[in-house]
Amino acid sequence: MIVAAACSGTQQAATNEFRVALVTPGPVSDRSWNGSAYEGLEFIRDSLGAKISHVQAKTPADFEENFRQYGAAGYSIVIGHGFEFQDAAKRVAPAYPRTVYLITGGRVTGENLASVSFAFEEPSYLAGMAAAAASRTGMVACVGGTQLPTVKSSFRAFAAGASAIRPQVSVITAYLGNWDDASAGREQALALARRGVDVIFQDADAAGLGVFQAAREQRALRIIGSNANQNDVAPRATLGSVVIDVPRALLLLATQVKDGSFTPRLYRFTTKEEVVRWVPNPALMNELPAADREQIASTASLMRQGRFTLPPTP
Amino acid sequence: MSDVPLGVIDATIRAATPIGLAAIGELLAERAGILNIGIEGGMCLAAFAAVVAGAGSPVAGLMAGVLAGILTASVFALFVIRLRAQQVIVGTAVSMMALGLSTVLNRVLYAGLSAAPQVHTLPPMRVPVLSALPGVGQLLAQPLPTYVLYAAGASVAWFLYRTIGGLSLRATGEDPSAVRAAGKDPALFQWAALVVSGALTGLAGATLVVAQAGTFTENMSAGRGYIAIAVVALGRWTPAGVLVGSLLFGAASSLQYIVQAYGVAIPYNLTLAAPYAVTLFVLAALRGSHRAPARLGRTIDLPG
Amino acid sequence: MLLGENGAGKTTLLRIAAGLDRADSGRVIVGGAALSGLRGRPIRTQGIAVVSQHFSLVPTMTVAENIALARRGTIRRFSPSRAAPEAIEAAQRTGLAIDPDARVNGLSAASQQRVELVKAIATDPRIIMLDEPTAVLDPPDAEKLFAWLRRFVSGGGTAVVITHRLREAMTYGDSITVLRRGRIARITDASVPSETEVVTAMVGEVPVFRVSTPSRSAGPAAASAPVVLSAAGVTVTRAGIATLRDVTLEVRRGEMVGVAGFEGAGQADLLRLFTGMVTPSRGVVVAPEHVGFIPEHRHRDAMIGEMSLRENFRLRDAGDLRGVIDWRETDARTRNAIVTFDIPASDVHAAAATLSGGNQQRLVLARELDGDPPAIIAENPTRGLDVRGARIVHDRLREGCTRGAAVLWYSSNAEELIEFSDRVVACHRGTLREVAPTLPAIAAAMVAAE
Amino acid sequence: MTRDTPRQAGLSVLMVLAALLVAAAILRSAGYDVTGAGIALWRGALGSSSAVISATLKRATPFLFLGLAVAVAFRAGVLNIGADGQFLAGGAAAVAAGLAMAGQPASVTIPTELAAGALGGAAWAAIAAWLRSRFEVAEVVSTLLLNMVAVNLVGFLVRGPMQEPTHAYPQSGILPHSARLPSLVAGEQLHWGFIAALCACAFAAWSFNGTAAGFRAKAVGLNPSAAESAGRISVARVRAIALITSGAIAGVAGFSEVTGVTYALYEGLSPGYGYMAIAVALLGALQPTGIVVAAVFFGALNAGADAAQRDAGIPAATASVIAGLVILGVVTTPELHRQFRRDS
Repeated sequence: MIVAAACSGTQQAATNEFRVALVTPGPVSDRSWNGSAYEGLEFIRDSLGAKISHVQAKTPADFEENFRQYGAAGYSIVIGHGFEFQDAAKRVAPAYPRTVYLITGGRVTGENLASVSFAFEEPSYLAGMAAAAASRTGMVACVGGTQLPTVKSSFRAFAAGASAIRPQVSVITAYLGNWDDASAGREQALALARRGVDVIFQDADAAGLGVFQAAREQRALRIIGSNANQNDVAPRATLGSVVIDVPRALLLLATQVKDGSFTPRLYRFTTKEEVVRWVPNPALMNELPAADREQIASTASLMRQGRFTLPPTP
Repeated sequence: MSDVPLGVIDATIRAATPIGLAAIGELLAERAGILNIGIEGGMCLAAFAAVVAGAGSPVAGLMAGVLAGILTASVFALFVIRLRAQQVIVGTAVSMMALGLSTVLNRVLYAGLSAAPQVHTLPPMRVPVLSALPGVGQLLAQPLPTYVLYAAGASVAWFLYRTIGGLSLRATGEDPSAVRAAGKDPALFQWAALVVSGALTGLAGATLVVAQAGTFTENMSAGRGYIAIAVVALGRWTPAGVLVGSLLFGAASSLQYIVQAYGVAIPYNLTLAAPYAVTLFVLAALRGSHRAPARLGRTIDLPG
Repeated sequence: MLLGENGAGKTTLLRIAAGLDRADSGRVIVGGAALSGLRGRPIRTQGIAVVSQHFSLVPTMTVAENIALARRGTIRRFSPSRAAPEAIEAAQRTGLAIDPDARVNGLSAASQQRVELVKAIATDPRIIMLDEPTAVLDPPDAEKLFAWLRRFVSGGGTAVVITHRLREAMTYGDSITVLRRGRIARITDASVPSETEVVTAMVGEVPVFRVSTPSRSAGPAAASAPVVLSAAGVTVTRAGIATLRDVTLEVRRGEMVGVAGFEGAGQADLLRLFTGMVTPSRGVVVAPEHVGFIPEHRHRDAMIGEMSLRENFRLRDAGDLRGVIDWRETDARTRNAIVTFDIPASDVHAAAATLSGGNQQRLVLARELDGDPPAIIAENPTRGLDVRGARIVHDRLREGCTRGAAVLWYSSNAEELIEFSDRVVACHRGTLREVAPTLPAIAAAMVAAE
Repeated sequence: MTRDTPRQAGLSVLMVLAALLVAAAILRSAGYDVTGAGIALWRGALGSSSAVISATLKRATPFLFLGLAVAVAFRAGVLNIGADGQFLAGGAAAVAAGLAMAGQPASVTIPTELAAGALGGAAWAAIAAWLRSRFEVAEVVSTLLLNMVAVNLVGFLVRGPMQEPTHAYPQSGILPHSARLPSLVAGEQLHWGFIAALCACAFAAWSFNGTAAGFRAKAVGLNPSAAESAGRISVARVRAIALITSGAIAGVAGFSEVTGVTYALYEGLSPGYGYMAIAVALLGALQPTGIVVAAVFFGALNAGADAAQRDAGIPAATASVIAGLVILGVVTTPELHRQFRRDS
């Protein structure tokens, strides 16, 4: 039985059906990082007629198992949605050559392994500019769930953007320690507000909803959303959103896989591809000084042309 | 800057409210000899109920949370009292069920929505006259559950120490056979304690939604149910102690927010661990748990 | 008044009568109505107050709280400041002194007994049932109690009192019922019989123990044997109360010394002195390192019901065990014990709880006698055993003695003590004195001493 | 034990089935495809040798160790709720040791990692034991709080002292091959940790009854006063030893997970294994054989739940609802059996 098992481990079910699977590290109900990936999956189903499947993998131990199961079942694409999946993907991909493994937020590549990275820094930079321009106190802040590489680099870009508009602005960074505790998100936002912060850039998924709640209570507080377009979450307080159009990116790659034009490499989506973008809330943009608005607009157009380079981070 | 201390106190009060509510409930159960380690799940299910009903009005959300809490506690009570199963395992099981159920139902009910369900939060209630005081006055404008917490603390204290029923309930946790010898049914006190405890746990969960976050997120209780158990020990099994304990824990966690807000250069994971470490430290400094009810966690022996 | 030796069934009868336990058959009639389905239900509604021998006080609560616990109501007001005067008021009706603010776990047995009595009285019962109320009370308190009971009875109440003390029964009782081995041995009007008559009814006249012929050790020879157990001028104090006062005792090799005494007279601590479980506050105790000990409370102190026979066998000195347990050896010894002690067990893996009480006791005995310890201490070892079971206990203790062990044992059955002991000492309120091994002498030492 | 055991086991199976039916009813009313989910559950857990080996048994491994760890403490009457924290401490220590031993042969590295894991877990539990003996802090509270501290401490380690060499990701460096537990079956994920866990259970089965320490712990757990009086056992000492041993086993679970499955220290290494382990231990009646059954059951349930999510879109949280229901069903069996027997 053990010998048979050894064979079946790498045996892929042969099927011509186009099937796409998604593995997320968190709940797809967060309407943020994980939710947008699920939306992308549905997008692929509707646009390409793919059969889809999703699983939420709780621990690093589950990652590899789910990758293998999908590989063995003959899925065409398996998306691991987060940097944390890259080690597992690197181990599993060679065993299932007919499946393409895609890691979002990672940087690993292989025969049938590609990574997708989002230039989250670009819109974050613009968000930082807008934040500094909107701030009356000269203090802005970032609130993250946990300190992940993408979160960290986007916060860095945010700070760079803020000081590009107001060199003396101070940028505070805080982490909640999880992505679920909305009440903690609110508390952290209130503590920042009391400190004098009046614009907060949140990247804490579900817990970030608490940051919006704080803005509903503190009229002076402005929020910048992330991942999805969160401008409607608190329309009167949301300055804009740093959007990653994950569905668009995923669809783009899935289409390439389907028609055979896909090459496994590191894909980087920037403002130029309109996969990441800064979506301001027009209703609040008028609050910004006109000169600043112009500076933001010109930086944004540089980014769209691909002619903008972020200042190097220390 | 001068209102920073007030801000800390205000944040402390807010952080203490859900923990305190759950802890006062757990206190009541523990004094009756019942250790419910699964209030975390009850809290989360109640939070979910609150967001569902909270679409109507925040108060409806509170009521729904209370009901969900009572329901969860009743299931627990049925198994530990009527069916005499071990409290620790039933607590674990009920908590797992309630947590899972809140997640499954959330997916079922709100999967189609593009945004998270939002509810209106309770407005702060100003204490007449006093809230007009400069400085401290601003502390006297809290949402309803905060006042309920202190009222519940006072009522539980009154009940435990000033009524015959409370006396019997305390005796149930110490020596149920003495209660039976006095012609009373110890199981009845345990049931009552658990139902009230469930109501308070439910209120704690609902508070997270309708008084704080304004929305529901999966696992949003984020360990508060477990903290409540520690707070009961921290408060040495007295209502006043539990209130002080939950404020202490609230202070430790609000300081954690402040530390980050002031950009103090400590890795955030360490500041996040601080409230728990502080609690352990205080427990050690208070020397111990010898004041725990003597029969805590044990099934009542069958009579005769 | 209900009299009888230990295990005669007094407590059981009382608990059934009060509705605390359920009878296997028969009915309990209170005030003309059958008491049924009351197990675990409020007996207080029937106006019955019970004071058990085993206190039903909450140890961690104050006296006033314990007394208030018996009151009915849920949100009825309880005020610690008012409960104290109320408790004192209730106490004053009887003349018994209590400290309402003291915590029960810090009180002496006598104080706890007073609290228990006041608690019962405070509920204004119609019927009051007391189990050994005076076992630990001072004589003046006992008198106060009975004076109150007389007033209670003349006011239309009914009182049932279980006691060991003949004097009490005869002085204060309207009628005396003597129980022996679960049967009523005698019902009589209190004023009629003589003390000896009642004592005989209690302990029995039939020489049931004479089935085996004990081989007594040669008295004079034993006197020159080395002393194995000795206590010199020993005083033991617990929670400020002396349970033993200036006690001196020597037990020699091959000697079997019996201890007589009512419950709470101090013999429990006397026996434990030699096992190292009780340390004297004054005086010197000498005992061998290895002492076989058969405690009275089997389930609490001697064995673990959920464990198998062999595990219980192995439990002795498990604290000193190292490494791997040689179960084969233990099994062999356990099997040997099963045979020698006639324990009806299918195998060594059977749970000890599946054995009857008597057989459990044999198991404990077998374990403690295993390895021929130089000293054997037994506390009421035949309690609750039938004739055959008791015989095995006697034979084994005697055998140990013949082999050269020093045996110190306590029994609540005076006749048994006389039958099998070389010497008898009587314990009374913490003091010890040697008595002649005759029934009247022992009865006198236990009764007349009061 | 007694001749009632088979009947009780039968009743337990009935209760499990009843629990599954209730779960199915809940899912059906929520609008899910219950039949599809059932089939997926079966296939994912037991449907193929690969499912059994790579999913069910692999997932059972931490439950085996942790269930055993909890049982060791519970048997002595110590409520160790902190297996989760001890697991993390052991995992962190094992990774640290493995990385420090880079270049050494596996025969040296793996035993060192094992020892480090056991020590890490034991040390974390020893804090609770010390708080008990020195400050009378109840284990149920201290171990619970120590879990929270451990989770955050791991978060700190993977961003600070133990972060991987590029300092980009919140995880430790990856263990070299010589520091990994080899897989048991080529191409499958099951690793030698599973065999180690079975051995640990077998050893426990023997030592619970065969050694003086196991015997003392049992006596203390069942009846401390008789243990003290008849056995002359120091109850406090036995309990402290049990707690620290329990921590060491939980630490070994951490070792097995990082060296056999994840090959690095991550945040979120445990999704609350320590709490589920309480259920495993108690469902297994604190007996090694029972723990093996319960651990494999939990492994199968989790593996099956993932499959049900993949194939039928059932939320993974359903597994915890089912697990809760099953536990309630099984723990009720003795009492139902008792009442049943009394009535008949």
